[in-house]
Parts: sequence; structure tokens; C-alpha cells
Amino acid sequence: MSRASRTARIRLDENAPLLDVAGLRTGFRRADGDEFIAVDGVTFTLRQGRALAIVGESGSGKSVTVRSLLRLLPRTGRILDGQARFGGTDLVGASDRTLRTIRGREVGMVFQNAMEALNPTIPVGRQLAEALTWHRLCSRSEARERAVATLGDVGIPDPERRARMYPFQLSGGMRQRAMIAMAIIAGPRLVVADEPTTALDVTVQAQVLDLLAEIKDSGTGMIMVTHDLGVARRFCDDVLVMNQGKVVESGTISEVLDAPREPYTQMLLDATLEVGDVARAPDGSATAPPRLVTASAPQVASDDDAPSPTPMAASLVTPAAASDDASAPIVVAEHLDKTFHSRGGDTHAVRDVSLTIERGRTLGLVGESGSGKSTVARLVMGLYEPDSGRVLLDGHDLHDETSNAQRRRMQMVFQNPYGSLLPHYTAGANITESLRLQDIGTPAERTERAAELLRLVGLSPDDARRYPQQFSGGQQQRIAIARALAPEPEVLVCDEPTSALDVSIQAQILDLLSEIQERLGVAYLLISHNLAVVERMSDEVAVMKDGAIVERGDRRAIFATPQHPYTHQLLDAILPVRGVGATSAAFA
Amino acid sequence: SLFGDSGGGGGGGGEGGEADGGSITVQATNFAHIDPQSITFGMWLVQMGLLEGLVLQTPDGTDVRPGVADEWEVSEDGLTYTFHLRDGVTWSNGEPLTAADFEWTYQRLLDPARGDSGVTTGASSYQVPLGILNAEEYNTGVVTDYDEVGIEAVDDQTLEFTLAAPNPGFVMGLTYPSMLPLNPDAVEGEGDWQQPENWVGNGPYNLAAWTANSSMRLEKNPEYWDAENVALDEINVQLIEQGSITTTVPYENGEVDIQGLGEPAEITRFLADPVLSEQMYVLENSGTAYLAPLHSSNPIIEDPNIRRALNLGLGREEIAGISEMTAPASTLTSPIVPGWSEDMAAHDAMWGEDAVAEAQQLLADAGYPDGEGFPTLTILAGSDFPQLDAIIDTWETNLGIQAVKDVVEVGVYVERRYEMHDDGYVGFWYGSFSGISTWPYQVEQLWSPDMIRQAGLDGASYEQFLAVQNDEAMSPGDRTAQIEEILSTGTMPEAQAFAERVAETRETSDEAEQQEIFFDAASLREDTELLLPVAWNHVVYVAQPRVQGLEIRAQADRYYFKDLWVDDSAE
Amino acid sequence: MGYLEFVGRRLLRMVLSLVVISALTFTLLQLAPGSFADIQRANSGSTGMAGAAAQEVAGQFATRYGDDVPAWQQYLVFMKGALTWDLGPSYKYPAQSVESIIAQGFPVSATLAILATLLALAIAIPIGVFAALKQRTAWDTGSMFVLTLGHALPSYLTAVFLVLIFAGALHVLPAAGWSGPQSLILPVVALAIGPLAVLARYVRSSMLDTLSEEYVTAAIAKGGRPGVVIRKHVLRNSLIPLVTVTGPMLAALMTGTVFIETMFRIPGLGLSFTQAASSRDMPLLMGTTLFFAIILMATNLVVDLVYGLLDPRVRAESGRKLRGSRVSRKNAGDAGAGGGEGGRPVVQSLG
Amino acid sequence: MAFISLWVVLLLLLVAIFAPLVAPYPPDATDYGQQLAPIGTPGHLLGTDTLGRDILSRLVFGFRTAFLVAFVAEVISVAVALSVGVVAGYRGGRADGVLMAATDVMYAFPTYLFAVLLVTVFGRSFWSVMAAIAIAGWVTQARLVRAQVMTLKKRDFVEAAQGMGAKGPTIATRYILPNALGPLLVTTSFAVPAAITTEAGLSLLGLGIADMPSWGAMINEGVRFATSSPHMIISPAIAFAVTLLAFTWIGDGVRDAFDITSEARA
Ligand SMILES: Nc1ncnc2c1ncn2[C@@H]1O[C@H](COP(=O)(O)OP(=O)(O)OP(=O)(O)O)[C@@H](O)[C@H]1O
Ligand SMILES: Nc1ncnc2c1ncn2[C@@H]1O[C@H](COP(=O)(O)OP(=O)(O)OP(=O)(O)O)[C@@H](O)[C@H]1O
Ligand SMILES: [Mg+2]
Ligand SMILES: [Mg+2]
Repeated sequence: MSRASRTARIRLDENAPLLDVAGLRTGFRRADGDEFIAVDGVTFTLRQGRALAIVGESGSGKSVTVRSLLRLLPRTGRILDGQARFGGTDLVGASDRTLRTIRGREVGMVFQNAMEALNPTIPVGRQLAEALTWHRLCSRSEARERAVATLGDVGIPDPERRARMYPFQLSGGMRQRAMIAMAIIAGPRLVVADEPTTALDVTVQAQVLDLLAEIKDSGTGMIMVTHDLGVARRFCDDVLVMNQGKVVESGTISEVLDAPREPYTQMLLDATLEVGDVARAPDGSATAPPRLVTASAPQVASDDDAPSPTPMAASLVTPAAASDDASAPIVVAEHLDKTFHSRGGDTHAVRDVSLTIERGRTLGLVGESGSGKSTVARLVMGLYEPDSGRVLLDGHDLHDETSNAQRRRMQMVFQNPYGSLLPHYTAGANITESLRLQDIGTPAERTERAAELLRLVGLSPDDARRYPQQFSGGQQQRIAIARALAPEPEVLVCDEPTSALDVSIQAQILDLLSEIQERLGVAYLLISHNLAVVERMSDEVAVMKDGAIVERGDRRAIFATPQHPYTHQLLDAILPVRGVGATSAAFA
Repeated sequence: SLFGDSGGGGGGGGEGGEADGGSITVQATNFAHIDPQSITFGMWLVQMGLLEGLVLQTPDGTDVRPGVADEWEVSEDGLTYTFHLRDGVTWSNGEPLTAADFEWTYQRLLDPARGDSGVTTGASSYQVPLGILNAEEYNTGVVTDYDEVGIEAVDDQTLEFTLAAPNPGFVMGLTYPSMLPLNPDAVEGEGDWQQPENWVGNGPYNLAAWTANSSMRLEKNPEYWDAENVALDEINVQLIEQGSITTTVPYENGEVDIQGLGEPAEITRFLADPVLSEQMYVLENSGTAYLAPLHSSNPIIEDPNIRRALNLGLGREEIAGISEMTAPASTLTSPIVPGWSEDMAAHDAMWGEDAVAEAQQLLADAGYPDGEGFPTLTILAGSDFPQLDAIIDTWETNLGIQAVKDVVEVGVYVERRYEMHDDGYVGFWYGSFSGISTWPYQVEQLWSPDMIRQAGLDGASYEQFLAVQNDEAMSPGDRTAQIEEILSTGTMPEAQAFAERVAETRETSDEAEQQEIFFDAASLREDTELLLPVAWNHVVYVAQPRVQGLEIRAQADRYYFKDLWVDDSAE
Repeated sequence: MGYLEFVGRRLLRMVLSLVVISALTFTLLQLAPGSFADIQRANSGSTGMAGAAAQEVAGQFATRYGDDVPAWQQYLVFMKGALTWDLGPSYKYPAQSVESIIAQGFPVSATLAILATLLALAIAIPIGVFAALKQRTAWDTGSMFVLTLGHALPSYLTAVFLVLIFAGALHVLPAAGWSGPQSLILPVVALAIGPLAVLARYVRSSMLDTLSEEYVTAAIAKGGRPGVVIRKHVLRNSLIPLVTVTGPMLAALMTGTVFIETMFRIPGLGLSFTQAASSRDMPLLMGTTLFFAIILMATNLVVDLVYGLLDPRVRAESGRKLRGSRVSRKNAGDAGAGGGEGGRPVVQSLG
Repeated sequence: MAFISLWVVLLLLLVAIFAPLVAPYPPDATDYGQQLAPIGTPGHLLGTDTLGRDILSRLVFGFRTAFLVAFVAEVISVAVALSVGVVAGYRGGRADGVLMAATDVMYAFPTYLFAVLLVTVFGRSFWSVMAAIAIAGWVTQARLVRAQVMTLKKRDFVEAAQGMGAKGPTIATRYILPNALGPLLVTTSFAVPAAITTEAGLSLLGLGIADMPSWGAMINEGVRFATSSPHMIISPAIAFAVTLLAFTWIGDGVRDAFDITSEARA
């Protein structure tokens, strides 16, 4: 698929490594004048025709590493030390002119977010053609033709027409394909892909990854940055694990992922959830899954330390009138329907959705982006008025009963912890705000309550005085959970509570949620696009597509014997992380 | 074109050093139109060379010289003036200029309706003191037949005026812009007669181009009777906004040949500069700045002794000291009026230690020793002048009286000046005048008997006066009569005495005698101390050395274009 | 359809605004103390017959507005005329119709405004681009310092200094007048300096934003030379939003700049407007106000449409989004330009 | 730059507050022997004006006036902008429509007229000039607040608050408003110099404050004397420029402080 070019290019020795990076150090000048070392002595070798995965948690220096290779650093960043030999050229020391002949021509780069990496005001075809004309590889018209051809090669239907379109006129998957086309159009020998699929839905992700695999199979070397170990295992030969700018461990995929030598790698693997984990767990129970963060696990590279929660003091809240039937579901949603009207057209976001949440149990809701999950959550929370249908909370219609006493019984945890906290309130004030709003307790009692809750979610009562932005993402999510728990709710609606977080932090939060459920008997509506998370946490699962629930039932049943083709599709797209025997075939 | 078709801005249009030809650039205060029958700055420009009356002033402004009329005679009783127009005098379109044109022009001037033609917006510029028989009466609607007005074209070349009373200043009065002739066909014709394309004049220059708010270009009129004695081919007029910031930069940059100099600091700088000081033309004491009383329900300044104290307490020397071109004023009447003398002033010493001491004494006698308990006075003004601060300052220093200035937008100024104010607003409005220095003008016209008597009304009478003045339903004749009644009985006796003395000037045809009466009347006016003279202002012009024949006279037009020529070799 | 509907709605809003503006102006004018006649009288001197005789002057407009009609009828008469671009005679310049006064003054003001804007753009773009490329160097801080300084002084003060230097001291340019190309130089420069600073700062910050865009990195990753990348990817995208700043700026300048026009004796619209306001010349004031409003609003509309043409994203969006985007862009513009434009000056033409 | 400016402004503020202590003379104290004294005259550091008044003292008191005008005008316009902007942005619908219509009108309306009217009716006083400036200012700011509120409204914390049972007014005032203040603060710091400029501009048109020493009036007078007594324009112009610069840079600084993303990217 890669096309030979007519002009002379850097000569590569067939047997020499494609890329040889040694002691790469990259720093950023900070506002206070200090140098922040983002990449600290990274060393690795990429042989021709092989694919290297760089994995690690957020901020570990993955992106900076690959950008340093092509010297694509912002003004404040600079490479302090090291070498990156590409063929006979040291990319770090090369002149700008030499580097330019390599960029795009020898090394293609695929960026994470194609929407941002494509110029919004230039048609896609022209942007592709530039990569050729800038290197004087062919004439302008020929470049155009090849742009169209390459768009076709990466699987974009009707490439002739699409080439004339602007990026925003393409779908997310098509954009990412166009981005890849741009990286490979000049026939590079190395493609560097920085999280090329993170922004995509699982099903689309699978298609794009297949495309990258194809490129790799055609003999192009590849470096793929990812935080998804499944992606690494499926597409790469070698792996580099990074933490805090340093390489923690490297080797072939099987060496590293099947037999990690470093505790950090082990921790990453432990924290990574995988569909089928629960099935494989010794007791197979979902109500009390084993803790992800085991005592034996090393301290994670975050400032989230999670001391064990302490028991709660006496309740401040007068319990709502006990329901007649303690075994009846706490939440019943019937035939919810919601359409959004806008001048651009109507969106039928939720179609006839019914669901029930049992007391103290978890209902998992999965589906891809835009399928209506969040809208359902808001309808259940009573934040949106349904067009039709109703939500019963312990038998009370949420929309008849506007009393705050009912409302407080159901609380919500959001995907983005920072965005959902009031930035100008302290953690303590955030937590007690709902109590204050409903006039529960005295200020002193509320302060006491905040302290307790902070302890419950594994933070220190002293943290009450700090502001949200002074906490890490994981800690912020803990505060958000504490806030949700403050009015002693019986139901917690969690909309993607961990998708903004690193796997290790995700593990902690999921542990926390499980523990809280165990101790306080709160019921969860858990929304996630991550099947593994849903599998781990849920008792029951509902699958959404295009606003409707296409399949629902017991968690085991859904994952073991999916009925709806869409559920199949979702499960097929899963990339196993751990070794042999855990392939997706097991679910087929 | 975008730039209009005005000529180049530079003044360097002269061709060599000979006396004829060339052009100059002068500055003038902007105006909206150039109808001399309506009071705007435009009427002065017209007077400078676009139109010419029966007579012109001599360059120094002390006498008249022939204009359209080459001779005239006065009857024995001083009531009839007969003017003989030059042979063959024509309009710029070549048509003859006749006495009938004058008669027509004056009918338009005195037209009581004034509105229909839509040509004028300002007040009529007719000068009442000219005293033409029935002119004022016709204008105010008392007399309705124009034939009764004392203006008559006897034949094409003879124009006869009949006066109501002898007026030795009559011929000089004809040099006022309102008496300029207008071309009836042009004025009544299609299109705007004030635009260059429609312009028909009889002056040494014709209107060639006019870019509103910016500039005007005048060209020599070949049809002018004295064209061979008109030197300049072209006059460029730069129109300056009144009150806007004008610096001398254009002048010093050679863009302007003649300009007025108003800023004290500029004057100081010019005086100090050996070269520039040579280019200055000064007319001393030709203007007066004064304070006129506001009407208020607080009667404090209705008390003559209080006014006297305020008058004597003004630190005129300090106030005038602000500028080199200002002198302390002892009288309203400008000292350049022939026959003026210091004796006219209300007191022997209008300033200085004795005056202040007397003022303090007066104030103490009135119950306000050192200004204690005296209300804060307001000085109303339409724009801010340093003199205002100086007035306030010296009153405070000399008398211990507090005053504030109330500088208001012009619309407010015009309303507030003649309003009846409440208790808290008592004081004076600030006015200044610079222009004509003749007895009739200064005594009868400028600070007229009516104005003085109006100022001398007490609160109650003034309210009555306002009521009558604003009574729309009343006929003009009734209103005039009732106002006269209020003014003559309601005002202070000294003001009425002044008015009566002024009226006596009509009874004599002897110039010397009349001047004596005027002098006497003016002294009476000072004695009322209703209007307080503050300072006399000099008028200063600067002109490039090449400009020849320039002399500044005491009329707002200052000079005639026809008297100028350029000598480019002059340095 | 969305596009047409959008334009239609905007036009409708313009018409409604014009009605409100005219009514408001008229009311204010009625409330303002002093009438045209009073002020005329005061300006003619306080003397002679002026005191009494000018009482009748107001009656002159009887022919157009009827005899002693109530104010609201005058308003209706005026508006009826305005619909057919027949604004009637000005009070102050009775021989001239308001529309002819506007027709004379506007080309002058527009010439000044266009030249000043072009000058500002011609200087601001290179400086802004340069400063952004040399961010945090002495070049950047230096040029921004000078620009901010230029902007900190209001145009009338700049004008004074320019006149003092180039006419007063150097004698190379005329200090005032409207008589040829050389008389345009100083006023245009004085007018351009403020906008120049705003535009340059805007270009700089817009450039910096674009430079940090991922697609620029992507273009470099494709092997583009800096010059090419800047020309093809950075410049275009950073200059598109400039339209939103330049348009209103041009409109504000076009409606006349009182001080500059007075100081340089330029027969523009700003002067007519100020004079009309201070002399209570109702027809002229109403006429110029409406004309200004139309110019300003039309420019806004044009800016939005042009923006749509330049930016394919906006072009593709429907009217609703276009309208929304205007708001956000405007704010982005404010923040980006930032040159003391936080509060609109009371006198639009302060410059 | 912002930091230095902050000190400059603080210094100027102190000067304004303690004007009577700082200024060597009362602003209106005349000295008829010493008119138009140049810079450096003993006793009159920056010289004197036509009445022999000390220019330094007048500058000091003039700043006091300018700052008061700007400050009070800003307080008023910010208060109005906040209430209108929050209501329009949060409630949307009719309130929003009215605001947008008002914005359209204000945008195209010659605010000069307002200024003339206010100044004519209420005199050339502090309050009318201040009101004129405030009236001109609030619309832009209200629009800004509105836009800000509209973005904040979509933030998760608003939904979180709704979930906790907070009602509209609480959300608008307790949660959204404080967060909308940041950008407003930026415009406010730019609006202070704008207000000072406007006051000066009104003075030039003869509509400025007449009964207090004002920079506008000083500049106005200075321009008249520009050729003959340049000191009368130089000191006010420099003071003017320094103040405006300082405020502009503070505005820049405030904006940078709120604009974390651009800083991070830069
Ligand atoms: N422009 C920059 N200026 C300052 N610091 C930066 C910059 N870019 C990255 N860093 C820092 O460098 C470190 C490594 O960042 P990098 O983007 O490589 O992380 P990453 O491993 O790619 O994380 P993620 O998975 O979140 O993309 C982080 O601590 C980050 O804060
Ligand atoms: N307030 C709204 N106005 C208009 N359309 C909306 C609104 N909220 C959601 N939608 C539309 O409704 C559909 C469902 O959105 P929703 O947010 O519920 O999806 P989701 O499953 O949560 O997706 P994601 O995984 O991306 O969060 C989408 O097409 C979305 O664009
Ligand atoms: Mg990254
Ligand atoms: Mg969602």
C-alpha cells in the first residue's frame, strides 16, 4: 500500500534498526523559570517492520517522547540530551532542513484528535496533497490524484468527493482515517501514532486499528502511543512502559505483559479491567468483587492514597417514609421518551426506555457515544422532563413530587469530576451544599458530616478547606462522590464516573463505589462505554443503541450469551489485555 | 471631487513681488450660511468682500468712504439722507445694480414673516438704532404697509432714507452687514443663492467654491466697479469651528496668511518672539467681558449696595493679568469709542485697595462682614474661560464670598440666562462682546435700555415680564406695549433714567450734542451697576510679512479684502 | 434556506432597531433643553433685536412639519420622509437637504476611515505576526509596548503631537485642511494609531492561538517549511477572525470622528453630527443618527456574512448557529484585542 | 508588566485618596505672579497654568476625579451588566431577546446624545458624566456576562446543583455568577482607562466635568497652549498615558490569570 517515491531518500541499512533512541531527555521551561523534565533518559530501539507500543499513565511522558523524535515541541519545550538515530541521521541533532526532509516523508505522524490535527479551513484532499508537494515528490495535479487514491486506500468511500470536503464535514472515523492517510501518503518508513483511537467509539476504534495493522503489515515501522494495554497487545510487537518520564520496563509484548518484572507494570495490569475478569474471578460474584488495588500493589504514581474508609456517624437525614414493599425496585422508569428540538433538526435521543433499579444493586448501562445514555441518566434524575413516560422513585412519581425530600434520595456522579464541582467552593462547601440547600442540620453538623464523608471516600477531613482545583482528578472524583453521598441517597446515578481517569485511579474509584454500596446499600445506575467496567460493577446490564435499549438482563447472561447483534458487535470489538486464553474469541 | 474644488491650502499663490495678483489664505469662524440679513459669522465674511454696501468704512474704521454710492447728502433737519449710486455699477452677472435692488433688499430684511423663504434662521440683523422711519414698527408688525417705511428708490440711481429722528451715526451705521444689497433675481430664483453656482454679488470678490465646514474660495469679480484697484486674484478662507482648538501651527507652517490670535499664551509667545511680534496687529480694548445679573427668588443681588460691593470687590487687575491682551475694565463701553473717558465709570477707583476696602465696608454694612453668611454665588457661562476662575478667586480673596461657575452646554445656557431661578441659584451670567465701537451701537444696541431695564426688574416684576413675553396669544403691538409698561415701572429708577436719557439722543441732529447725551446715558448705565464690567479684551491678528495693506478696525469683519495685496519680497 | 432566513431575520431586527433608535433620538432631542431657535439666537449674540424678534423663527419649518404641530407629528412626518430618503431641509443649513449634507460628508469620512483602516491593517498584520513568531523576545515585548503606548493616548492627543511635529516643527505637512492628498496624511495616521494597536494585538494573540493548534504541528510533521506552514495554515486561520474586529472598527470610523475632523477641518459627517446635536437641528440629527445606525448594523451584517464566506465551518452552519457564533467570536475578539476596548467610549468617534 | 502596573495603579490610588496630602497646593489655588511657569519652576515642579495654578496639584486632583468617575461608572455598569446578563444568559427566551434587542439599539445608537442630554439636564457635573459613561458601558459588559453565563450554564456543576435540588435563582446567583466575574474583571480593568479617555473626550466637546479639576479639561487647555506653553500638555499627556498603560497592562495580567489555557499552551 505504501507507494515508492521517485526522489532519493535516506538510505537505510536493511539490518540496522529503524530507530535507535538513547538517553532522550526533554524538558519544559515553566513560568517560574524552572525546567520540568517530562522525558527522562528514554532509550529504546525499533527494528524495521515492527511496531512498538508506548504505554503508561496520563502524564507519563508518552506524547512528549514521540514528539521529541520529530522535534514537534512547543516553544517552551526543548530536548536537553540524547539521540534518536533514524537510519544514519540523528533526529535530535539534525539540521532543520534535514529534519524537514524526514518529517512526513520518512516518518509520518498520526495525531490523537483528528479534528484538531486537520486544518478546519482547508479541504482534506489539499491537506493530503501538501505532504507530497512540500517534499516535491510530484506535481500538484498528481498530488491531488494521489491524495484521492490514498483516501480510498484508507477505506474512505467516495474519496473523490470527500477530498473536496472540509474536516468538519467528515465523521469522526473518517477524519481519523484521513489523518492516517496524511501520515502515510508520502510512503514513510515509520509511522508514529499518538493515541490514534482514544477519541473513537469501540466499534470505530476497531476499524481504525485494523487499518493501522494493515499499514504495519506492509512493512512500515510503527510506534503507537496508547494507554490501552489491549491495543498494545493486539497490534504491537514490542512495548515500552513509561512512568514519570522514565522507561520502567521494555521488551516484547509477551515478555512484558505476560510476565511483568516491574511492580508498576504489574499495577497497570492489575488495574486494567477486562471483560471476562469477573467470569474468571474465583467466586464469580459481582456484588463484592475483589479489590483492584490490592494491599500488595505498590503505591501508584498518583497522589491518591486511599486510607480505608471509616464507618459513618448517625444520620442527619430523617429517613423518608419507608416504602411498603422493601423488595420493590427503588427506581422504576417506564417508557421514557425524549426528543431534542433544535433548528438543525430534531434528535430523538431516547426512545421508549424502561428500566428498573433494585435496592442496593447496580444497573449498568452501555452503548456507544450518542446512544442516549446520558439523556437517560438525566431523565431518571429528573433533570429533564420526559416527553412521555415516568420515573418512579420508591413508588413516587418524580415529576409529580417535586419535594426536595424525594430528590435528595437520588444523587449523581459525573464523568468529569472537576467540571461538576463548584470551582469557587471549598471541598467541604461542595460536599455540604446539598444539605445547606435543603436545610438539613446545623452548620456545625454539616461540617462534621463533611469530615466524615471525606474520611469515607478516603480523604482527610483537613482537605475540606481546599479548593477543587487543588486536588488531583481521582481526588476530585472522590469529593464528587462524597458530595453525592451527603444527603444519604438511596440511589446514585453515575454517568461515566471513571472515563476521564487513569486506569489506576479508575480502579480506586470503582473499589470505592463497590465498598460504599456494600456498606450503605446504595443502588447504582452506572453508565459506561467500557464494557469491562460495566461487567465488573453491575448486577444487571442494559445495552443502548440509537436511543433505545436493545438488550437487557442479568450481567452474566448478557456477557456470556448476548442476544442482540449490536451487543455482539460491542463484545467483538474488545481487545484482550492479558495473555493467552483471554482472547475475544472466548466471547464469540 | 472629494476635496471639493477648493484651492491649495498653502498660501504661496503669489506670482513674484508685484502688487497685483496672488492669493492669500485667511481663517474665519465657521458659519452655516452667508445671508447678511441673519446674524451669523457668515454676514461678516460677506461684508469683507462678497457684497458691498452704499458706503464702506475707512481701513481704520473711524470714518466712511464711498462704496456703491459715490455721493450723498443730508437734509437740514437731519432726517433725510439721499444716496446717489455710481454710474454703471453692476452685479457680478453684468446686470445693473439699482436703487430698487436696495429697496427690495431692505423689505426682505424687515419682513415680519421672515419665514416663508426659508433663507434665514438667525435673528434679523437689522440695527434698530439706525432709526429708519417705521422700520422697527414694520418689522414687529405694528406697521403693515412697507410704503410707510422710510426707504425709497427715487430712481434707478437714487435711494432716499427718512429717519424717525436725527441720527448723526446713520451713514456709519450703513456699513453694517444687514444693509448690504442682495440680488433679487438670485435670491428669489431657483436653487440656493448662497452656493457658488448661483452666486450673484456686487463686491470685489465672487464666491467660487464652498466646502461646508471646511473652506471657501473667493475669486476676483471683474464686474466690480473698482476692479482695477483690487489686487488679489483669490482669497482662500479656512473655516474654523467656533470654540474649537485652534493653534497657530498652520500659520507658522505658512498655510495661513492672516488669522486672529485668541490664546493668551500664544500672544505672549508671539510678543516675545522678535520675528513674530513684527507680524502682530493689535486693536486695544475693543471688547468687553462683563457679568449680568441672573433673576432669582433670592433677592440678595437686587440690593444696589450688594452689587456695588461685588463690583468693587472684583480683582480686575488680577483678572486682566491672566493675559497680556486684557486690561481691567472700568466701564462697559469700550474705551475706543470716540469721546470715551474714565469719568463714565461708576466709581473713581474701580479696583485697588481703596475699592476693596469700600466693598468690604459695604458688605459689612449689609450684614455680611467678610462675606459671612453670604450665599454662594453662581456664575453661569456657556463655555469655560480662565476669567471665570479668576473672578471667583478674587471675590473670595477680596470679599470672602464663595462663588461657583456653572459652565453649561449652549442649549442650557440660553435657557438658563433668562430663567427665573429659585433661592439656591443666584448670581450672574458671563458674557463677552467684541465688535463695533460706535456710540449708538454700544449704548443703544449692545447693552440696550431694554436689557438694562430687564436686568433691573425685581423678582415679581420679572415674572410678570416673562409671562407677557411668553404669551403666544397676545398681538405684537399689545405685547410691546405691555412689556414697555412693566419695564418702565418695575425696574429700578436708575435704569429707567438711563433708558430715558438714551431716548433723548433722537431729539438732536447735532453730532457733538448727541455724543454728549450718549456719554451721559452710558454713565447712568454704569451707575446702575446692573452689568459689571470685568475686562477689556484686545483684538490681535497676525499676518505674514507678505500681506500688505492690513489694518484692523473695530467691527467684527476687521478688514476688507479689497484693501489687501501681497508682496512676496517682504520679509 | 437557513442562510437566507438568517439574513432575513437580521434585516428585520435592523428595521426594528432603527425604529427604536429614531424614536429614542427624537425623544431625547425633545427633552434636551434649549431649542434650535434659542441656540441660534445665543450664537448670534445676545443683542439687538435678536432677543425678541427671533421668537418667530421656529415657525419657518411650518412648510415641512405643519403649523405648530405637536412633536410626535413632526416625528411621523420626518419618518415618512425618511422612508423615501427624503429627510427634508436641515434647520441649520436651510438651503440644503439633510440627505445632501450626508451625501457630502459621508464620502469624506469614509475615505478617512478606509485609509486609516487600511493603514492600520497594513502595519498591524506584519507586526502582530512578527511579534507572535518572536513571542517572548525583546521584539515581541518591545513592539507590543510601543503599540500599547500608541493606543493609550486618545487619537486627539496623538493628532496634536503629530501636528506639532510634522507641521509645527518640521514644516513638511499641512497642519489642517482638506485640499489634497498631503492633507490626508496626518489625520489618517492619527486615526490609524489606535486601531493599529488593537489590531496588532489581536493578530498577535490570534496567531499565538493558531500556532498552538494541533493542525499546525501536524503541518510541520508533514515536513512543511516554516514559511509555508505559516502562510498556508497559520496566517489564513488567524486572520479570518480579524474581520470581526476590523468591520466594526471601520464602521465606527466611517461615521465620523469629531475631534479629528474638527482639528483638521475635515468636512466629514462627524462634525455635522456634533453640530446637529449641539444646535438641536432635529432633521440633521435624526438623519445622521439613522444613517450611522444603518452603517453600523449593515457592517455587522456584512462582517457576519463575510466571516461565513471565509470560514467554511461557519458557512456550513445554519442561521441559528451563525448567530450564536457571532456572540462567542465577539467575546473572543474582545479578549484577544483587549486594547482597552472593554467599555465602548461614549463618543463612538473618540477614535 | 502587569505586576509593575499594579504597583503604579496602587500608587496612583494612594495619590487619589490622599490627594490633599500629596498635592503641594489646593487644585484651585491661583498664583497670579506665576502664570504659565514652565516645568521645574521652584515651588511648581510641573509648572503652572494660565491662572498660576500648580499643574502637579491639578494633576493629582484630576486623577482623583478621573478615577472616581471611572470607578463609580464601572461599579454601576458592572452591576447592571451582571443583573441583566445573568438573567438573559440563564433564563434565555424573552429576557434574552430583550437584551439582544437592547444591545442592537445601543450598539448603533449615538451615545453622544445621551451624554449631551445628561450633561445638559444635570449640568456638567460629576454625576452626569459618570452616568453617561456607565450608560455607554453596560451593554458590552452585559453581553459578555450573558455569553459567559451561557457557557457556564452548560457546565456539569450546574446540573450537579440541580441534582442537589438547587433552584434557578440559587444556581444563577450562587454558582454561575461568581464564575462569570472573571472575564468581567478583565473588561473592567480595560474599561477604567476607557472611562478616563471618555471623560477627557467629553471635556474636549465642552461636555466634561466643569466643577472639578479634570484631566480632560487640562488636556483640552493644554492643546490650546501646545505651541506656546508645551508644559501644559506634556505633563497631563504623560500622566494620562502612564495611567492608561498601567490599567491596560493590569487588564492584560488579569486576562492572563484567567486564561490558563493560553498560558499553558504558550
Ligand atoms: N507544553 C508543555 N509545557 C509544560 N509541560 C508539558 C507540556 N506538554 C507536556 N507537559 C508535561 O510533560 C509531562 C508528559 O506529558 P505527555 O503529554 O507526554 O504525557 P502523556 O504520557 O502523553 O499523557 P496522556 O496519556 O495524558 O496523553 C506531563 O507532566 C505534562 O504535564
Ligand atoms: N441538550 C441537548 N440538546 C440537543 N441534543 C442533545 C442534548 N443532549 C443530548 N443531545 C443529543 O441526544 C443524543 C444522545 O445524547 P447523550 O448525551 O444522551 O448520549 P450518550 O450516550 O451519553 O453519549 P456519550 O457516550 O458521548 O456521552 C445525541 O445525539 C446528542 O447529540
Ligand atoms: Mg499524550
Ligand atoms: Mg454521555
